[in-house]
Amino acid sequence: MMIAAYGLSKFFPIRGAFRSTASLKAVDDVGLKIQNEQVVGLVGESGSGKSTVGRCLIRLLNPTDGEVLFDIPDSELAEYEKARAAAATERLDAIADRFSLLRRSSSELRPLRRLANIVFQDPYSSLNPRMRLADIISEPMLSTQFCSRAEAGIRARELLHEVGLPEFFEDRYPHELSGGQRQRVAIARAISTNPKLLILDEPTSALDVSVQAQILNLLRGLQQKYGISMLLITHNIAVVAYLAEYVYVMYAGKIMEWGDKRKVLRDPQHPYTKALMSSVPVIGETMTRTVLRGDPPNLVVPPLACRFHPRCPVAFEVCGWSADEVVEDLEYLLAGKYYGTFGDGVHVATEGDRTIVVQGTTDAQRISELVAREQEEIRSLKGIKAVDVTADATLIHLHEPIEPDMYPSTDGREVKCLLFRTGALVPAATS
Amino acid sequence: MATVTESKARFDELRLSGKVFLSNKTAVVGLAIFLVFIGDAFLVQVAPGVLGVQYPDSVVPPQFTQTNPECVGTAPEAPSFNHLFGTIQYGLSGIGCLDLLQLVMKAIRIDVAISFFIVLVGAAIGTVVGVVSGYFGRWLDEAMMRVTDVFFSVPFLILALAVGFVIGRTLVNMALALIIIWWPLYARYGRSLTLSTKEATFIESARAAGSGRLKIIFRHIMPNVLPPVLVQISLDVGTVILIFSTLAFIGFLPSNALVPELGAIASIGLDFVALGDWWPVIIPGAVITMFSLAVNLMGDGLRDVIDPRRRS
Amino acid sequence: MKLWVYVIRRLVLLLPTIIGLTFLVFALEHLGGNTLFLAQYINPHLTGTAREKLVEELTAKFHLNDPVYIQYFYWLAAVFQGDLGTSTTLGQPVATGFVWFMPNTIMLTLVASVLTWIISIPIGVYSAARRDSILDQGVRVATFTLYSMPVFLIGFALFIALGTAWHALPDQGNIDPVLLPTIPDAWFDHTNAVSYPTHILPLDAFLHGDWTIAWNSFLHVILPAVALTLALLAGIIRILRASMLEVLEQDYVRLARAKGVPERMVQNFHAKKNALLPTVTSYGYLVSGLFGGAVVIEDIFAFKGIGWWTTDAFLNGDVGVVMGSTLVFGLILVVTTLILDILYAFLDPRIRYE
Amino acid sequence: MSDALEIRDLHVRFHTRRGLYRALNGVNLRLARGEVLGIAGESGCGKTTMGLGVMSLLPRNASYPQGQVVFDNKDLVNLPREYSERVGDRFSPKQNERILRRVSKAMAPIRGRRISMVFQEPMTSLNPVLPIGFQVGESIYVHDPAQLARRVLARSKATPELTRELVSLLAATHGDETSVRKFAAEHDLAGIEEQALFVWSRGDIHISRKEKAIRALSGQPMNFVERWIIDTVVRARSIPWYLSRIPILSRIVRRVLMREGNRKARELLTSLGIHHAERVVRMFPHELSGGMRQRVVIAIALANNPEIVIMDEPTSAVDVTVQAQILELVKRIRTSVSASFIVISHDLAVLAEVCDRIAIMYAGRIVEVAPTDEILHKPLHPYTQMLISAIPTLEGKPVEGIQGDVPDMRAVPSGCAFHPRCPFAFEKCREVIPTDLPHGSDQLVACWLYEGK
Repeated sequence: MMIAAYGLSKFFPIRGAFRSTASLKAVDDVGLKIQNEQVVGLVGESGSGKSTVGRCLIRLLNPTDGEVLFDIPDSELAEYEKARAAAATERLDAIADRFSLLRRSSSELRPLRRLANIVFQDPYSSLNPRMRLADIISEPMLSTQFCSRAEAGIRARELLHEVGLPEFFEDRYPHELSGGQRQRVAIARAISTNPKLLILDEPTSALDVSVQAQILNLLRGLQQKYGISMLLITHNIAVVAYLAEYVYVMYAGKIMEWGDKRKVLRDPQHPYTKALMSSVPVIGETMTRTVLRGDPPNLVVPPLACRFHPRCPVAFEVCGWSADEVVEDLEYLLAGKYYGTFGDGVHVATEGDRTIVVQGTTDAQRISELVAREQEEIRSLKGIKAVDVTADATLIHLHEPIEPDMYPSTDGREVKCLLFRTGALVPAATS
Repeated sequence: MATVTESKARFDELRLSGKVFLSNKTAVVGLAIFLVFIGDAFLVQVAPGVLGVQYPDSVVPPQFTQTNPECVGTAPEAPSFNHLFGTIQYGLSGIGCLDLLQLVMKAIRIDVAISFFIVLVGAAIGTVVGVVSGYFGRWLDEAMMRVTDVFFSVPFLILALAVGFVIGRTLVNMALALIIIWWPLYARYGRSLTLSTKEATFIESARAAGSGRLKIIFRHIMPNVLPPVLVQISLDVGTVILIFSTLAFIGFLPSNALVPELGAIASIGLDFVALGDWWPVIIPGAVITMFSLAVNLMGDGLRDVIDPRRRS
Repeated sequence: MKLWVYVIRRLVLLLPTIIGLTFLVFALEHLGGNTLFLAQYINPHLTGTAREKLVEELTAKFHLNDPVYIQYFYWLAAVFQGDLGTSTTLGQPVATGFVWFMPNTIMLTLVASVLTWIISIPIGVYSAARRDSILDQGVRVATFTLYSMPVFLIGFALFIALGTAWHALPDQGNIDPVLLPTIPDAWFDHTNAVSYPTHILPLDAFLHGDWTIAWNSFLHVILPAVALTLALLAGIIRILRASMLEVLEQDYVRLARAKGVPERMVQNFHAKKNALLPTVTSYGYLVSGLFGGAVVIEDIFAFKGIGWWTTDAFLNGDVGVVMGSTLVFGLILVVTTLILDILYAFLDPRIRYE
Repeated sequence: MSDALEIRDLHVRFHTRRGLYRALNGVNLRLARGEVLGIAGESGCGKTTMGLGVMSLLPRNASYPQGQVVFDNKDLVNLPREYSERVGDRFSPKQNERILRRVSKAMAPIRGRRISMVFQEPMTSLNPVLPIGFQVGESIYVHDPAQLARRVLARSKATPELTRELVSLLAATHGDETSVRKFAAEHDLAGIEEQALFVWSRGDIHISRKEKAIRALSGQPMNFVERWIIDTVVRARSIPWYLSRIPILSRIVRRVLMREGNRKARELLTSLGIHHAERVVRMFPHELSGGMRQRVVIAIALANNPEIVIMDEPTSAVDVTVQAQILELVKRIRTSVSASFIVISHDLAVLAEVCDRIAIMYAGRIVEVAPTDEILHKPLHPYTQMLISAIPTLEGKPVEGIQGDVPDMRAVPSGCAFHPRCPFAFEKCREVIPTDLPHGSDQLVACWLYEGK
């Protein structure tokens, strides 16, 4: 196994008045594996934490929590996973001490930097404007003592040739190059120390389609020639479809689904993956799409349980509806569509986490009817478990949310959605 | 073939920089005036005789009791063909009359040299502190920010007075006092430049490549921080000379120190204002203005050169 | 981020600054041993054993034999009680001097600030909106020159032109000396030339209904105020013009034009407020220059504010006054910057920092 | 029926320190009424310049040496073109700025009212210090202040009896527009009809709530000053000079009218599917997500029922799921609004979804125009063919890049600008600029390969 991450989390502190009181949960409990010589895609929208995962994997950022094992034999990894399942701390530590990237000091890390490198999205800011291309490409070789200065110079020229640039470019400065050419230089730098793993962070999103195709083909060629493992981080699903074998789908800091590319893209299981796939405009196809309402959530206070539930078109009872979410929709309905039934003077408020009080009406019957009628459209109403009456108000009780896990599907992929929980409230895969 | 296009590209960049600077007419004028000042300072240092300057380090000849035969009467003379800038009397008793042009020529050397000295030393200290604290961040950065906050919390002229009051009123101490108030400016500026450079992913690339902190600071951050700092230096020389001469004018330099400094000369001229003589104050002031203006205009042109928006 | 969080954070940051400030002043005062500090309490003509005895007494009184950090706390305690030492030139406690002279300085700087803003906003905005027009070029030349002039030259040019040469305006002091004897003792301390109750002569005369004095002393304010305004003006116009030019190239201004908003409204509504915000922040730095300028201007026009008092003290070796005004000017600047920052946060709907 | 807009041989150049940047080199394009025309091309091919050029919003270093933009039988760029023709090579941005100021004045009644534009970056195209309601309402305030005044006046004149009558009329006719208009005209309540119809057309509230809202449109109290201002503006059909130029008075006038502008903004935003519009209009741009901001910008563009809407990369800066929302919105408004659209994008797939016709741009020229289906399935120009084959698909089919880079527009290749990258280029391509060759009934292609076919 090239790299395997378990329970990777990265929280960024938010500055408050005195010290950080809250944190942005950019990556939360992410697991990810890349086999030797394999290309794995990590897809997600902006702000989903996919770039943070890439940076944490090679310790450009120190994760808040989790474990990253690098270049570990499969047998040892199996051992590790067994120990992990059994929570055998000692055995865990024994293996992790040898393969964990997070347990390395920065001096121990330096030789390992030869084996993994990264290519960034913006080719304009990823090359130092005040360095010659030859120096830019040589930097990793010299910093990791991969070879001598003289050899690095020769190899830099070879690498320029390898990525399809003329050798005399070695004396140029980045601003003399076009975006595509810069990205080629960034790739040359990344592969200069013959790494086994390459993190590609949106390698083509700043480029035009015609140039993007050139870069994709270059990457594919290099991968086939040298057998580099790659993690391809991108928001463009078509790019993943072109290069990767496996794909992870990320949303709001969590992995939602992962599996074989063909299966995930052709037949997505998770509601988010489905919506994502249907959002991608495809040439020459007019389709009916699931348009997600709203925007990705605020990760300082993420939604309860499943982070996708507020936008999920099939979210159900236990997906994580909070009292606030239900109140907002209920209020809107009572004051708008059901104004005729309830009139003025109805006031909805939360009472604790799981209870809602509707002041001004004791007509539980009508409210239950309303909930039953609207809950297919307005999913938050699904969270309502029971409607009670007191002397002067109506009490609404909500279901307890259940945190989804990664549930293995029959065809080898895993989906983080309660629909696939065996023995769930609802039969698996309703749609 | 390759090398030809290569050097041509390099040359084009330089030529473009020149073109951007030259297209700013006022900057060119500034440069010309600046060169006149530098030339004067240089000549006074190397060969004062060429300009007819004697005793470049003192306002008056050493034996200043000796009456100057050129002087007629005790009143300062207004600018005339003989004395382009007019004359002033040193001491109201009419002990000696001094040609203001000569005095100004002497003073320019001191003013230009000291303001460059102040800004360069201040910038060197400040930039290093700023880059280091900006790069390492955390408590070091907090501490640096709080320290500079304190220096910023006193109006600089008053801080300079207080420092001078304590360490003594000499020319060198005046420069020291100004360095003390000047470095925090560069610490802030260097810090903010470092922070924005740190944002660029090439720093992250360097870390991914295994480069150490020192290498990142010297190979990646410094080369990107220095050009704007240099422009700032060129602009600040114009500001420092203003504060410097103002301090001297207030009386930072005791009048018996006899330092030929433009502000100090203007304050000698102060004695004649009651008589209705304007030139002893206005001319040294105007010379300071000329220099400051020249430097500001030039700095403006330099800023255009490094501004990518102006280049396109 | 909410506004109050920002304000609290800003206030918290104020503390180390103020502590640092007191520390700086204390260090300056005690840096060169005790002589400097003691000078304010000892008659320079006193010699021999009498002097030694006095030194000993004072050393004990101010705990000068204790370790420096202990001395600092004694000093700080004294400062908190308003004891800033004694002024040898004034023959009064330093704190009293500040009470007397501060109002004049505050008036001068306030008047100059208000004048500056009133004049610079329309000029800066119009000059940027009509980039490269004759007017803009004139403004640029004028501000560039003014910006490059030392404060004393600005002051003196006015002094000579309007005061000495044309006698258009009075140029020395706070009031015509001829009028001094006519001021009743009831609200004027003739020994120290201090008026009551506000210590601002035109205002006090106005309060007491003495129109001659009020008018005359008002005339004395004009030249220093104008000189200070000129010294400050160029900086603000330059910043405002530059940020206005930048704002005028923003996408949202282009969208306003695409909406068909007339150019006049684009400038006054869409661009001006956005351009003023960064100008307000930069004004924090300019305030430092404003106080420095006030020192010089007061000196030139012999206008009795703390600036004039400080330079006088500086030249006459009056340590208590120099150190005291460093501390006091420092505190004023800190508070002014705080107010400006909060004002900025209040004006900008995107309250964000760091 | 004549075209909504015609661009004839439009050239635009930018005078930069690095030389003359030839952004547009003879663009010919017709926009039919009611159609949605897509413009596709790589970055730097002049798409955005064309959009801004039509609006005369180009910066001051842009010159128009040739060409016309004909809208409503008028040439929109004749002033700057005449200037460019007059000075030739001695073009000066400073002089041009004066011309631009005159153009702006001349364009003011057209911009935002008859032709409006949506910009690429929703994050920067809204003013950070003005509330959303102001920014949306303003587009009506500057073009049709009388409309706002009429709305206020109508509410103040309407009696409870009249609004009750209006409710029953709406109920009886199921919200028929003409009868409501007739009713408003009969009772001298011009301005109330659109408010009533808006409430009536809302799908998300109960009928009794609608009735209540319409009944609330009556008897709005006004103080003396407000009444005077509103009356004056309604009578003059615009803001008379003495109300807009006198310093303090103009402020009061703006406040009075913009209060109504805010109300109108609420209606506009609600009709674009924004919930809680009454909350949104009070917010500032930084409080909204990218997708929401783009809706606000679209609302601004549609506020005055323009004849042409130019959308410059409306979805490039937002995520796929939000892009899907915006695309659905655009599809919806193109059926409900009578405007013609020009949609500029680098993403052919986006254009394919919303456009009737697509024009492909390369190096400042249109190289191919055809109905969407033709472009996608029968592309003629080699560039179009290669562009389509470069797009990766979900099936992961092999992609082909185009060799080389976009040409430097300071030194455009001779002849067909695409010839250095074109595998089919022959002698003529290097020397002669291809003309637009018609192909079939509705396809135009600028390529010598199709000469004589």
